[in-house]
Amino acid sequence: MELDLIKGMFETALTIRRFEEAAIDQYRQGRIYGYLHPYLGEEAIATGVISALRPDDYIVSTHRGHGHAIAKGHDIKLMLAELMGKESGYCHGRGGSMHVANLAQNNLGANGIVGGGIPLATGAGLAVKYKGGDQVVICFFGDGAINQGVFHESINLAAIYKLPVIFVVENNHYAVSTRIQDSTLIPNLSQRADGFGIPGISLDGNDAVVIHEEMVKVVARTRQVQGPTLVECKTYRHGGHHINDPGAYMPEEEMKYWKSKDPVLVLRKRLADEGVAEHELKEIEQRVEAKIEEAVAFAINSPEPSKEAFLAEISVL
Amino acid sequence: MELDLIKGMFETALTIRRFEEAAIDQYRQGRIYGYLHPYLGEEAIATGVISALRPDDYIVSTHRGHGHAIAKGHDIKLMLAELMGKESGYCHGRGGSMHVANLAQNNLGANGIVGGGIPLATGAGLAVKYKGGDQVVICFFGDGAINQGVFHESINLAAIYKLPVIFVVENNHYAVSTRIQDSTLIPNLSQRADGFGIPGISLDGNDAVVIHEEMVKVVARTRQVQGPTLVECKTYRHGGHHINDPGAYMPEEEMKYWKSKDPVLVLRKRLADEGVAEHELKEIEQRVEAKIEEAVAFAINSPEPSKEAFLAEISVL
Amino acid sequence: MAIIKYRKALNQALFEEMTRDPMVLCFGAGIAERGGSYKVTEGLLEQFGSKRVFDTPLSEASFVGMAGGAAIAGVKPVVEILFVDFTLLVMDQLINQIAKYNFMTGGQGKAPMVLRTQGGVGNGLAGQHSQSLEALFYHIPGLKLVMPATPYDAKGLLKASIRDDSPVLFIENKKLYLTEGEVPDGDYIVPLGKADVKRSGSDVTIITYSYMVLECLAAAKVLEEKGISVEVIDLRTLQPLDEESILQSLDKTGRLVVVHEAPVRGGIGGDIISTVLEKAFYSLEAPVKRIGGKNTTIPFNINLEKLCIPSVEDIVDGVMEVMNS
Amino acid sequence: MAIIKYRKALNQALFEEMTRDPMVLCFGAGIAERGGSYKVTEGLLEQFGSKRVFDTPLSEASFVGMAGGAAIAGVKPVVEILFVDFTLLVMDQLINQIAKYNFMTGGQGKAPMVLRTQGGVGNGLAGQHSQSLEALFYHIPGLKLVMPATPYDAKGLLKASIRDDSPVLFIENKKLYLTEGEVPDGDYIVPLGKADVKRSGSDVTIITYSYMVLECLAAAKVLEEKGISVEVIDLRTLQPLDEESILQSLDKTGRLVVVHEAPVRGGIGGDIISTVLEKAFYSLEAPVKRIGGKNTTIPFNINLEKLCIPSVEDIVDGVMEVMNS
Ligand SMILES: Cc1ncc(C[n+]2csc(CCOP(=O)(O)OP(=O)(O)O)c2C)c(N)n1
Ligand SMILES: Cc1ncc(C[n+]2csc(CCOP(=O)(O)OP(=O)(O)O)c2C)c(N)n1
Ligand SMILES: [Mg+2]
Ligand SMILES: [Mg+2]
Repeated sequence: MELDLIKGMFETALTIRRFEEAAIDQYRQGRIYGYLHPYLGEEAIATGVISALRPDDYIVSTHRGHGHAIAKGHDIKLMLAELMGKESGYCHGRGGSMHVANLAQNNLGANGIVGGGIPLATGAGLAVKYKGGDQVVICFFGDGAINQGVFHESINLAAIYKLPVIFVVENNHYAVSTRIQDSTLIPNLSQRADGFGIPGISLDGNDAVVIHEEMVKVVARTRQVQGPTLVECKTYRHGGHHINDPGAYMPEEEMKYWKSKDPVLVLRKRLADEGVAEHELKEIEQRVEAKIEEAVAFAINSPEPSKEAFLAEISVL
Repeated sequence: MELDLIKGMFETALTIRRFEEAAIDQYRQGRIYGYLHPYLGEEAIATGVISALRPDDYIVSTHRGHGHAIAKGHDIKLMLAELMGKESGYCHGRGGSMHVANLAQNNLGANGIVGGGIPLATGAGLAVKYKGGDQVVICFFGDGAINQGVFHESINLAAIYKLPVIFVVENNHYAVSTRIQDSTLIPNLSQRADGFGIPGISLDGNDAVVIHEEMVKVVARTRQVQGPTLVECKTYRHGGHHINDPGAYMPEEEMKYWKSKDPVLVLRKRLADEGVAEHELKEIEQRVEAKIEEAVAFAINSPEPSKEAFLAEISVL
Repeated sequence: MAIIKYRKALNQALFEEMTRDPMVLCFGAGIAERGGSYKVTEGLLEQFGSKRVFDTPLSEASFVGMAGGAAIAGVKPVVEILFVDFTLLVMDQLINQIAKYNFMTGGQGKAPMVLRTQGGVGNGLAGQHSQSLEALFYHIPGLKLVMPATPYDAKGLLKASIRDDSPVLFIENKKLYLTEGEVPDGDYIVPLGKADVKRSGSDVTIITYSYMVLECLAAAKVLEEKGISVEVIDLRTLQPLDEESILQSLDKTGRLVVVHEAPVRGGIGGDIISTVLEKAFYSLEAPVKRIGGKNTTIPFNINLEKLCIPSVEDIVDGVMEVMNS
Repeated sequence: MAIIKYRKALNQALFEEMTRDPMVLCFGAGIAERGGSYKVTEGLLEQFGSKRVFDTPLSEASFVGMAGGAAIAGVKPVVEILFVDFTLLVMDQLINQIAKYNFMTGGQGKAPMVLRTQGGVGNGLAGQHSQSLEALFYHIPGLKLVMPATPYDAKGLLKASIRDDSPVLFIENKKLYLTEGEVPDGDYIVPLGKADVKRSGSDVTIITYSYMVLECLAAAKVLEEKGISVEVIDLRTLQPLDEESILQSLDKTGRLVVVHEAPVRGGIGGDIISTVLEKAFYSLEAPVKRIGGKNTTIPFNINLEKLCIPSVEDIVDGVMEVMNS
């Protein structure tokens, strides 16, 4: 793999990491409110998957969606503004953290309903196929969402209509506090693919490079034959379910194990091992830092949405 | 297997066959109305499955549910009365053909929503297990229903809680006019079991004896370990989806093939092969005929539900 | 103008819109090869092919959500759910996802799809195939809600729905498919959000929609013989509601009856009456009245079933009551 | 009597009922080990063990249906859906299966379960976690619908719901969990179907329920200073509706305002007003008024969000309007 690509992935993963940290900080300061589900610890998935896409490919995101949006190249200024409910945010403050969408870059949006986006992703696949395009649709969802009926229905629809949808389950081993082994008996979630006659693979979800390489193959096959694939990426949250959940139910040992596989550090180490100099890595880090600072300032200084405009808007509903 | 058991199964399957024929006849005469989905051609499944049960085991049925009810030993007089909307029917004419239920014999009922009964069956399994009983619950549903979200959700619930529920999919190769190969890519529906970490088997759904023998094993295991199993029985409708559907989309050759495996004839032939005399078979046939005639007369002569009682009943809702 | 059936009028609308706009797709359970249980989609597969007209497995929540996602990504699905009773399987997709999409993305995206379905009491179809659930959708911001009563309106409104930018829930009535009426052969539109005076009168206003329009017109004839002049307003579109037409009529008659097949309790009748009262309390000359379904699950038995929804007689009696008070 | 929080009152009800009846089970997503997002089920797992208190996967439709099936087969599940918004996933099971079960089996079976959930606007939870959907269930025969406003009522009504023979939808409000009130330590019941006069007055009747009871009481205080005597009736149970209490109050005051957080359009306000009008048209002295949510998806931004549901000021203004007309 080209070194530049890995550098790019490192920058993406790090941007996600720093973005979430900044968001948490702003939340604690009271500027962000509502639910905030950090992607900390899971950065490799969005990074690895989306780096294998073309810009015109679609993604459908989740409540834990900041990472997907950043990896898709969204402007973090507008994302942070959305998290603060500002008019300059992607959804003009109507959506917030759980609902970042950017249709201009084919991110159909995050979702407050666990599993709710899965049929929508399938529909995007249908539209692509009907229009004769060769884009793929990435449908992100969690190990909790995989037990929703719509997951099964939709993957079956995608299978029979041979839709170009790649179902990526981010298995962080928990749905809030419910452990994966308490919600299914199977060891690998990709096993569910068998029941629908489509391919399934399970990957190390903390290694962006591995994910990228596998996804390049899956994406290529999907563009050609257009049938769906189920891809499981195993990973872990570096904290509770949302910002106000201490995650007391997560065993220390488990956390330690997964933190030793920190996806940002994995990328950094790989770059160092491949001979990228420390000062170059530092440069990337500084660039990210600067972008984050700029975004925070932008979001803070952005105006609130107009109440009058809002009232005028809804009076016609 | 004991000959008496097979004789019993023959009588059951034949009763179902004649019941459906009588119901169709009464429908054509205008005494039965609404939707009527005959079980013709699928008699081996209800017969084979339910003959492996104890009377206190539960069943949950479908819109094509007459066969299940008869095999469970329901009174065909009260069934036919229900189909005619009579007060003497099991549901006092409130339910009709699609909703025959008989709680006294632990048939929780047929259902007008494809897949709708699957969560209810799971719940019955939960109740049995919680109360420390050793009954099993048979959840019948079709190859169409297997694509409903609740099938997947419920089989997973049954798996993780180790509930004594046996999911029996009656694969008659069609959901109305939709062919099974157009609604899923997998050759055997029992394959879906893999995705939930439970056993799945596929059986010849036209041979009641085969079904019975397999079910005896499945039921025994279920009483012990209480986890669910997915059992597919492959079969075929001997007509359209419901009484008013000519089934023009069903290829003649296909129908011919399946009619050559007519489940009632299969049983009859087996008895003959085992040396049961023709006159004894005839006796059974005559007994069935007489029961049907009695049931028809009973149902026809039963009174309509009282309008006044109905209005009084709902005024308190 | 030809006289055609309601179901044929719908079928024509689909043919014409699919011909007009290559982005219009039709899917649902049994709608392609079989042409739909009520034959509304008959012939579409043959004309437009299996890329545009196809059957779905029984996965209602997901194929409706798929329609929403496809709409967001630029095609125009017209999806069918055979009975409105089964829309209870798709509520999350329709309400949480599709209806809210435009608003929640801050106007970036839209999900302009049409969900066709069918409701009402039939002839012994029992509790899970006889409901009238429009009130559930009427309450949901972001959805349009259309319930035509005549072949003319059915065609014009379905065409308007397909061209609309919002998600539209289009509820037919099983008792209407075989009714007939005059329908222009070619293209025309009945705009969404406009009620129609199906009969004008001066003594009392009946607000109604869908199948009950026919029953109300029949009742109006009976009442005419009794010397009562009834104005029958067919809402046609429930959301957005044409308040103006309602208020105009009331201004004239001063008396108001709302009729629907759905249970009275929590049906849209209460909403219409309250809306009128809030805006025109002093033009009301007499008590208002809702005539609707009984507050019960629909029984299978046809004699009992008949008791559950308003009859012409019920409507006549109800109007007389309002006239006499 | 101790002063405890609403959520604690609910928790006490569950403890007491589970102690009383070994057939009561509790399940739902995150209710066992974590004690529920709003801590209503805290401590139950420790006290009653994992056979009676357990977590479910995110399969709402099926675990609610499982509760229904278990109820039919003789246990008494109290199941939780974290947000009423997610009940849109369980509509088929709740409405087509559970609510209709007793009727459709001709009275043979019953499905007495309680579905606890929680609704209303919070603090920036956006469109899919802020809805008030009671009107959808209010329209469904066979379901009871309970929405308590105070800790006292919450405990007494939850206990009554658990002992009831019908399926009960029990909707809490996220803004109430931390409110406090007097609650007896031991066993008591608040019967289903009985409204409560939360404040008596003589000039105007406000009918309300759930969180809006608090806002209406606050408004009543403001109005008192203006010399207007407000009677505040808390419905507590929406289905069955206590018409008698409403009519009694109206008899006294002659003026009616209905307040709820759900959007006005299609909310239950219209139904209540129409019911009153049909039964007591001539005791009405002035126009009626509904005060409710705006007809919009709830926006994330908290300033916009606040505009979407009635404030104390809105209620005061609305009542003044009715008084002045
Ligand atoms: C239908 C639905 N049920 C429950 C919730 C509450 N909830 C929000 S996130 C979440 C956990 C989801 O787990 P998973 O899919 O594994 O995603 P993760 O949070 O682990 O990324 C739950 C239960 C919801 N938002 N929607
Ligand atoms: C949720 C739902 N969708 C559609 C229907 C209409 N419908 C009734 S039976 C049926 C076919 C069901 O097929 P299958 O499950 O294979 O059962 P079979 O009729 O073959 O026994 C359909 C589509 C329904 N009743 N419920
Ligand atoms: Mg997870
Ligand atoms: Mg079938």
